[in-house]
Amino acid sequence: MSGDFWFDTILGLVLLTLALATVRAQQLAAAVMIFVVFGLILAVAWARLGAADLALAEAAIGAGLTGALLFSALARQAKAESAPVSKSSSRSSWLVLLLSLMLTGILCFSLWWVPLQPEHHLMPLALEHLANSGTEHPVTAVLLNFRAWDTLLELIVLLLALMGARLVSSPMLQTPQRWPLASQWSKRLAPLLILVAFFVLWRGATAPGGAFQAGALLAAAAVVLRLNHQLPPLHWRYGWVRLIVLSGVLAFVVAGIASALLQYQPALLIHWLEWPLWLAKPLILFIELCATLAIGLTLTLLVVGEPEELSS
Amino acid sequence: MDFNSWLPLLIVLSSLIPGLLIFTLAEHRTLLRTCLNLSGVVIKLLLVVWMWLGVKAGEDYFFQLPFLPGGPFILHGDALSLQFVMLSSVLWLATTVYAIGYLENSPLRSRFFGYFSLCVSATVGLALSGNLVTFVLFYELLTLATFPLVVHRGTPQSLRAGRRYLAYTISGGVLLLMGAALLHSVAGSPVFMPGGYLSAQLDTQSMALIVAFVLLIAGLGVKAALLPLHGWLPEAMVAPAPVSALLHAVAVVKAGAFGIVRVVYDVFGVEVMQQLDLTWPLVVLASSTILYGSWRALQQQDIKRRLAYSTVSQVSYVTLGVAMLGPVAAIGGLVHLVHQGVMKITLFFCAGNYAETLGIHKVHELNGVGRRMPLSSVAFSLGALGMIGIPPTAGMVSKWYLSMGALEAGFPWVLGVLLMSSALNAAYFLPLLYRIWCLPAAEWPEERRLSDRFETHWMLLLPPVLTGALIVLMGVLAGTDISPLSWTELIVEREFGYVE
Amino acid sequence: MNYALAAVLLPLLAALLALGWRRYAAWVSWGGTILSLLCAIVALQQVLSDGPQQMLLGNWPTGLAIRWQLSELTALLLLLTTVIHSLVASYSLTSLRRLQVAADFWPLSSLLQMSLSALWLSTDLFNWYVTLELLGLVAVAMVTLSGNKSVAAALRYLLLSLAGSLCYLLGVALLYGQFGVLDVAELATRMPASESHMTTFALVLMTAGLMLKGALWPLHLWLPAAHAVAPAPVSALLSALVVKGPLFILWMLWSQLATVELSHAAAGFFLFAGSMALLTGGWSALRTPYAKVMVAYSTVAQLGYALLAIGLALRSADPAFQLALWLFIIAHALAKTSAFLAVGEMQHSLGGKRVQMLKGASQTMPVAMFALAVAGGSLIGLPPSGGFLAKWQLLLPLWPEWQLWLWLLVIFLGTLLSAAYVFRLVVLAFDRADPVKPDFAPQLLPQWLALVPALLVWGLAFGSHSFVHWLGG
Amino acid sequence: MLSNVVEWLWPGASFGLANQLAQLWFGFTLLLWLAAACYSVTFIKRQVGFYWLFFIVAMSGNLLLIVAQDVLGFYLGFALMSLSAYALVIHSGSSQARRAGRLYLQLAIVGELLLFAAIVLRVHESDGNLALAELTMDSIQPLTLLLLLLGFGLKAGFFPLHVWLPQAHPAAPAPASAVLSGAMIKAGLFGLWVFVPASAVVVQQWAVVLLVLGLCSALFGAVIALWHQQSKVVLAYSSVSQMGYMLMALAIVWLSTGDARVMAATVLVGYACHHAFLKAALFLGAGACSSYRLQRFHWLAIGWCLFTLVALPLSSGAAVKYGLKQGLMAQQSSPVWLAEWLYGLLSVGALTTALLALHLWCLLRQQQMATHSQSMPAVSGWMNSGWLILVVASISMPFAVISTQPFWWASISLSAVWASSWPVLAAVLLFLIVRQIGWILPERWRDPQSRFVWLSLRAKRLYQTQSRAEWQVRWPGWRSLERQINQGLQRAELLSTAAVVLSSVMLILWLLH
Repeated sequence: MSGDFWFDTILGLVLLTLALATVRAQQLAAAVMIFVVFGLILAVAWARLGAADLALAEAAIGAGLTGALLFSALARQAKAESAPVSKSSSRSSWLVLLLSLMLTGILCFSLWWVPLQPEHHLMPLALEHLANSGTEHPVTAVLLNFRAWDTLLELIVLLLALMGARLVSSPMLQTPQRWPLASQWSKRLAPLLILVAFFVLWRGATAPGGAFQAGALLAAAAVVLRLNHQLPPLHWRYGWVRLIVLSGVLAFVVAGIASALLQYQPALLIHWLEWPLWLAKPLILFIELCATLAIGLTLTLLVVGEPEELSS
Repeated sequence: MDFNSWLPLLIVLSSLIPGLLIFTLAEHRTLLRTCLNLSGVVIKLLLVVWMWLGVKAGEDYFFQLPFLPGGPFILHGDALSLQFVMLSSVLWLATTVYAIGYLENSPLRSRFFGYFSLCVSATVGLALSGNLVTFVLFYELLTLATFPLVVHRGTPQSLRAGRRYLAYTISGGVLLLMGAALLHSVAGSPVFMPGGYLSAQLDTQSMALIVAFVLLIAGLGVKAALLPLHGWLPEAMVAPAPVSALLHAVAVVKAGAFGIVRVVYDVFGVEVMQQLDLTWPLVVLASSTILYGSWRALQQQDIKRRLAYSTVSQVSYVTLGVAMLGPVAAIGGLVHLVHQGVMKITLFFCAGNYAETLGIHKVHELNGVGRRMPLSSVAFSLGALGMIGIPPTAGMVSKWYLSMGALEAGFPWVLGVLLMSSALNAAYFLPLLYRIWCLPAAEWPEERRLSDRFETHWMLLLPPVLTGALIVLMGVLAGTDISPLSWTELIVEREFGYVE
Repeated sequence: MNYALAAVLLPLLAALLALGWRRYAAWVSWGGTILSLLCAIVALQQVLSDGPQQMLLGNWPTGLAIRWQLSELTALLLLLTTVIHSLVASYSLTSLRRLQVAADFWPLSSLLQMSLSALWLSTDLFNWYVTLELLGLVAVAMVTLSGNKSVAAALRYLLLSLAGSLCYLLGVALLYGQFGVLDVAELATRMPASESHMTTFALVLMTAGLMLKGALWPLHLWLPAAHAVAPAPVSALLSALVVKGPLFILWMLWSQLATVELSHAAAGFFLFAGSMALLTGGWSALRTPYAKVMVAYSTVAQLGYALLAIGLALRSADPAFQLALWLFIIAHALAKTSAFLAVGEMQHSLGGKRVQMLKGASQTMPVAMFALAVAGGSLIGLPPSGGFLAKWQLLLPLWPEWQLWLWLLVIFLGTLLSAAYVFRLVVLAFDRADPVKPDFAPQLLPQWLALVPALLVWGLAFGSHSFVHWLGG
Repeated sequence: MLSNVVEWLWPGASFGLANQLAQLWFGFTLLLWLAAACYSVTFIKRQVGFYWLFFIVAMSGNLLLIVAQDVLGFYLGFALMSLSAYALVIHSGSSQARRAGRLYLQLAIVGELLLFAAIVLRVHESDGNLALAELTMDSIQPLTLLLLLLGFGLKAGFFPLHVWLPQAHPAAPAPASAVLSGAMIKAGLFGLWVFVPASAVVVQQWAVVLLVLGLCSALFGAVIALWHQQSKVVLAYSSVSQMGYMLMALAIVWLSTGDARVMAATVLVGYACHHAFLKAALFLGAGACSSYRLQRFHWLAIGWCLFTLVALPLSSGAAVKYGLKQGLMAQQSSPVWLAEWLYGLLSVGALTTALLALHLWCLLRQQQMATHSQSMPAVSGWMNSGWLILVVASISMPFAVISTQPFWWASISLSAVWASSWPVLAAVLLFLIVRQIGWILPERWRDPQSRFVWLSLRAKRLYQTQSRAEWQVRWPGWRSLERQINQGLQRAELLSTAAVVLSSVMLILWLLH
């Protein structure tokens, strides 16, 4: 039994304990807090598994952003009215438990059968074409070139999340009182975060990182600033706000159309999202940049957007 | 495509288009609406007469349009379809005049006349249908177009009747659809042909054929008001008189009966029917319907309900005649299709007149009406006598052929059924005539006197008088070339391959 | 293929433009839809003349890239989507001004069209997941268009939709883990050969997720609330289009990836679920006191036909069942669009959500009522509507196989139930004794626009030859 | 002989008078109707339009059935006649008339239906031939014969089928009774004559029975008539009796062959003609008797009619009776002893007929006496002329109708005179004795009520029922159960339950697989 084994075991147990604690927590605030911790530990777990991308993403999104979202949700809640737990809902929770257990059981059972070394057809293929993709990192290549269409659609998903949130008018955000220390702290933190964000973005071309993580960091910075009233309210009716939010998708579409036009040959099929080799890297960078900004702003709006700002 | 192949479509469209136009008219455009209606009627009648002459001379009218895979949309003007087309066109003329008078100054006339025209289009389309698929199509359309007329009054009572009507007819339609699908999957949907088109499948698929037959008859039996499926008809009598008259007495129930004719003769054919031993159940069913309908009619105190049950009974004469599978019986059944239509429409017109003019709905209120409304009452009496089958009315002719056919086809007991039915008919119609003519008049409510008119509005009076005259003419002049009887003989000779 | 691509991208561009350029959102979105409609028509024509085409996005080799396939079927579905969206958009142009959040409707509906179009074209398991997710989110966002009252239903919809997506994703992951490919065609070459508990489980998981998203019995319970609470054009889009996406994927999965024995076993389940959907959905529609809920339950019931068709098609080699499936989808989409638009229009003018508000509607709002009745006719399957055509295609191959008589009975009962609930409304509409007076003068144009899809579906049977030709092989 | 196929009427329509006898039948019927019409001109005072309408319809029906040479035409005429006669029966509108009318109509309809069946069967037997002339050639089934006898018998009104006659005749106005009794009931006989093929074996067998039946009817009618105190009822029963004789004549026609058959047919037609005139005249007389002041010559006419009725020599009655006896003896088909018995009983029949005539004479006289004759109006010219026609026709019949002349001549031979007179003399004697003794019919025996009116009322109640409610399905507690189901179907937890169930189903499916 190596130290690694014990570390992994303890990690797994801690994860399970935290998950259980999140569910069983009496107070919402505590649950949220434990959830944030859970996200952080999970990031460590991903890192242990060798998935640096996922670890980064988990840290940024699972711990940071989700935590912020949940906290803002908490803040928006009026006096916590605990709904009486009805009998039927307890019955249904038993059902849910049963369902989860069953699912887990089946999952374990089938994982047993998963070949440890899956016959990967795509990995060699991807690596083979990596040189033509305009980026060195396979993940980025997949995201922004091989399966760029998925990414484009995911960006739209994010956009949609924002639009959905805009439509549900929620109570006022209860921002805390101006707190000198916090505002000082945020003044220092925000530039740092922005810097890190752009670093992560840049790194994406060669190593784990990319637009989603960068955007999340950017958003974190914006949220912090906004919560400390160091940023003016972001109104949906401002053209630039909308433009930035849309910029990710727009950049994709424009890039796609532009490259299609550049490669246009009347007799042939137009290949959608096929970057010309010489333009691939700048295009990907352009798209990533726009996407980062869009993601950042979108997430910010999701977290701190005020009702009157959001709804038209 | 030359004109001949367009003619069937034109006949259908000649009522459809005015109908659709009428829908769009505002309520107060009475004159325009009347013009549209009447022009549609007249054009249709002219076209039908043209086709009638053509078919008589041996022309063939065939219109085809791709529709379902393997089942095109076919309109085919043959002798049998013309029988029904002619009936509905002529009676549509009468009913249109009647309805214009009947609905004078009542609301929602555009809707009424619109649906009315649609109904006639569906009926005519059904008559002209060249294959089973087209038939099913128009059969369902007829259901749909009739429904708004049944509930036209919009009272709770009529809504209840409408629900019932739908429950029955839609179920029947679905059954018919299933049966048609089964037959289509067995043998496709070729053009109706004398002798049927199923003899090739007789050996291999006899079970399927029997099931299909049961489904088809059950589906058609709803409209034809065969015994367990007749419940909608008496209820539907809450509709305005022209609707009861044309649709329930003529178009809808006849659609079912006509369908049975088609199924028996042109889909299955005599040979297959006999091989599968399908004849006698249908005969028994029709016979029991005849007796049951008459028996129920006896117990009704509402005039229209009594007439409705009488329809239940009388329409089954058609089924009976067709089911017995003999040339003479077929003549009887088919000619009754026309005769019963004319007689029943007369009765309903008159019942409507009584209700409109004097507010009479029940049997016991009829006392002495004959003095107050002699012409209507004469027409009513002629209709009633025709129903009983008293010469020289048209009813006698069909009863004669049915009886002869029953003997010829080897169903002597059917003669007893016919006699029983006639006796029952007499039992429920003659008391009405007795009240109308022989009893002293009751006191009519003051506002019903309508002193400035002779009997009632002339538009209400003319149609029953004309159809009443027709009843006698069709009986007395049954041997002439233009009589329904000789046309039926032509059908039986030409379509069913019988040579007398 | 280029035109199909255009038909996907045009609504996306329109949505983006509409978001940015809010004053003209309606016109931009509408224009995008109309243009994409033209593109879809041309795409269909091309497919019919040149045969099926495919496109590898980014021009990467098969496997690496997402593959789009434009067959007759997908072209037809693409056309259906654009047609319905353009009809709904036209209706919304005339009627949505009275809604507060009209500006948000346009980009959302365009995105809906885009995501569904992308779904039809795709043949990639993961891309399907993304489009499904997109579809679900758009749908939820659109449900919330009617404001606070819709939040509960929308949230429920969102959560269940996410759960469904996760199930599906899990299945995708398992398959990817085992086979390492995501393209359906490639998977189809490997999967049936190496069938294991794993693949079965993955398929089951994906099926569960798709059934949840597609509101297929018994996982349909979120649908009535969500569809009923949304604004009329949204309900129309949701019922007509959104639930069809998962159904499409379901069919692709089972017809292509499963082994024969497995699909036979699953067919039994689908048949059972379809029958239950038909019967319970029809019954609930019949008994519910709310008009839009009734129409929504009718969707549940009608999806039962689709399930039946899937089950039968899996069990039998007869291509007619597949044909029936697609015809059901097309006919139901058109009919349901009309039904929801009409009911919404009447609900708006007459006031009230209950079925009783339709009393006398045939006099006060004749065109809308007519549209509802005509659409109902197609739902029942009255000739010559599209519903009839589909039912006919289902019945024809069913009859010769006598051991399947039970499903015939189910179809019969389902038809009767649908007739019962449709005519329940229609009968009420003819009430003249106690009609509901409209709150304000009904607009005529929206009513006519609601009628258009109903008329389209009634003309469908006359085009059946083409459908059989395109879909039946 | 004129026969004429008319193409444009109903199928097979043809008209004509096939032979001399038919012509004669047509002739006397027409004359009878004309006379009745003349009489009606002033006699009918209320609802004149209706009366004449149905009078004319009935008349045309009656004439049509004689003229028709095809089955349908015959049936048309027959139905027209018998149904429109209903209106004549109930013309007075009294409750008695309506009761009688109801019975009449019920039986007429039944008869009509039976007849219809019979005709259909008959036509079927002869391969769909619609021409009457060709019907008589064929054999006949017993059922058809029975139906024919019942159908026509109900109209002809001989013994067991006579029930409507004594009700309807007194109820109808006099001229209507006249045509009813004079012409219409003969139509039944005519129908039998036309439709039944004489030479068929069945007919030969049945004819003997009919012969006996006819005599029974003859005796029964005359005897029952003595119980009744209303002149028109007595006349009606007399018709029953006389129809019995005619039935015998018909049976004789069937039974005899060759020349004898021609003779018998002549007798039949002659008898019908004779009875038509005299009975119509008597009815007219009876009608006038109750409300008009009669002159002496009226009584003379009545006397002559009674004279003819009892078949005293020189009258047409004597001729036809003689012919009947001759025919009875001439036929060879029935057993000789039966013929002789019947021959003997015919004299008894004559005796009873004579008693009836005397009874009737007394009744008529009483009727006239009972009313204040001076206040009565005089018989009008129209009525007189109608009456006159009939009486003259009755007197002149033996001369005018050539075919019966031989019988007339034979009947005034001495033996024939004696044969026809002694029963009458015996009857007069008997009558005088009864008079002398002073025996009168006990009150409770007078005017026996027919049960058939009561039966007809019962029949009416049977078919005029009240409507009953439609049969309806009622399920107790159905609604609440259904509500529970509906609520259950829409519960929130159902989703998770469904998910569990679904998963289990799939799991099982998967494991089984």
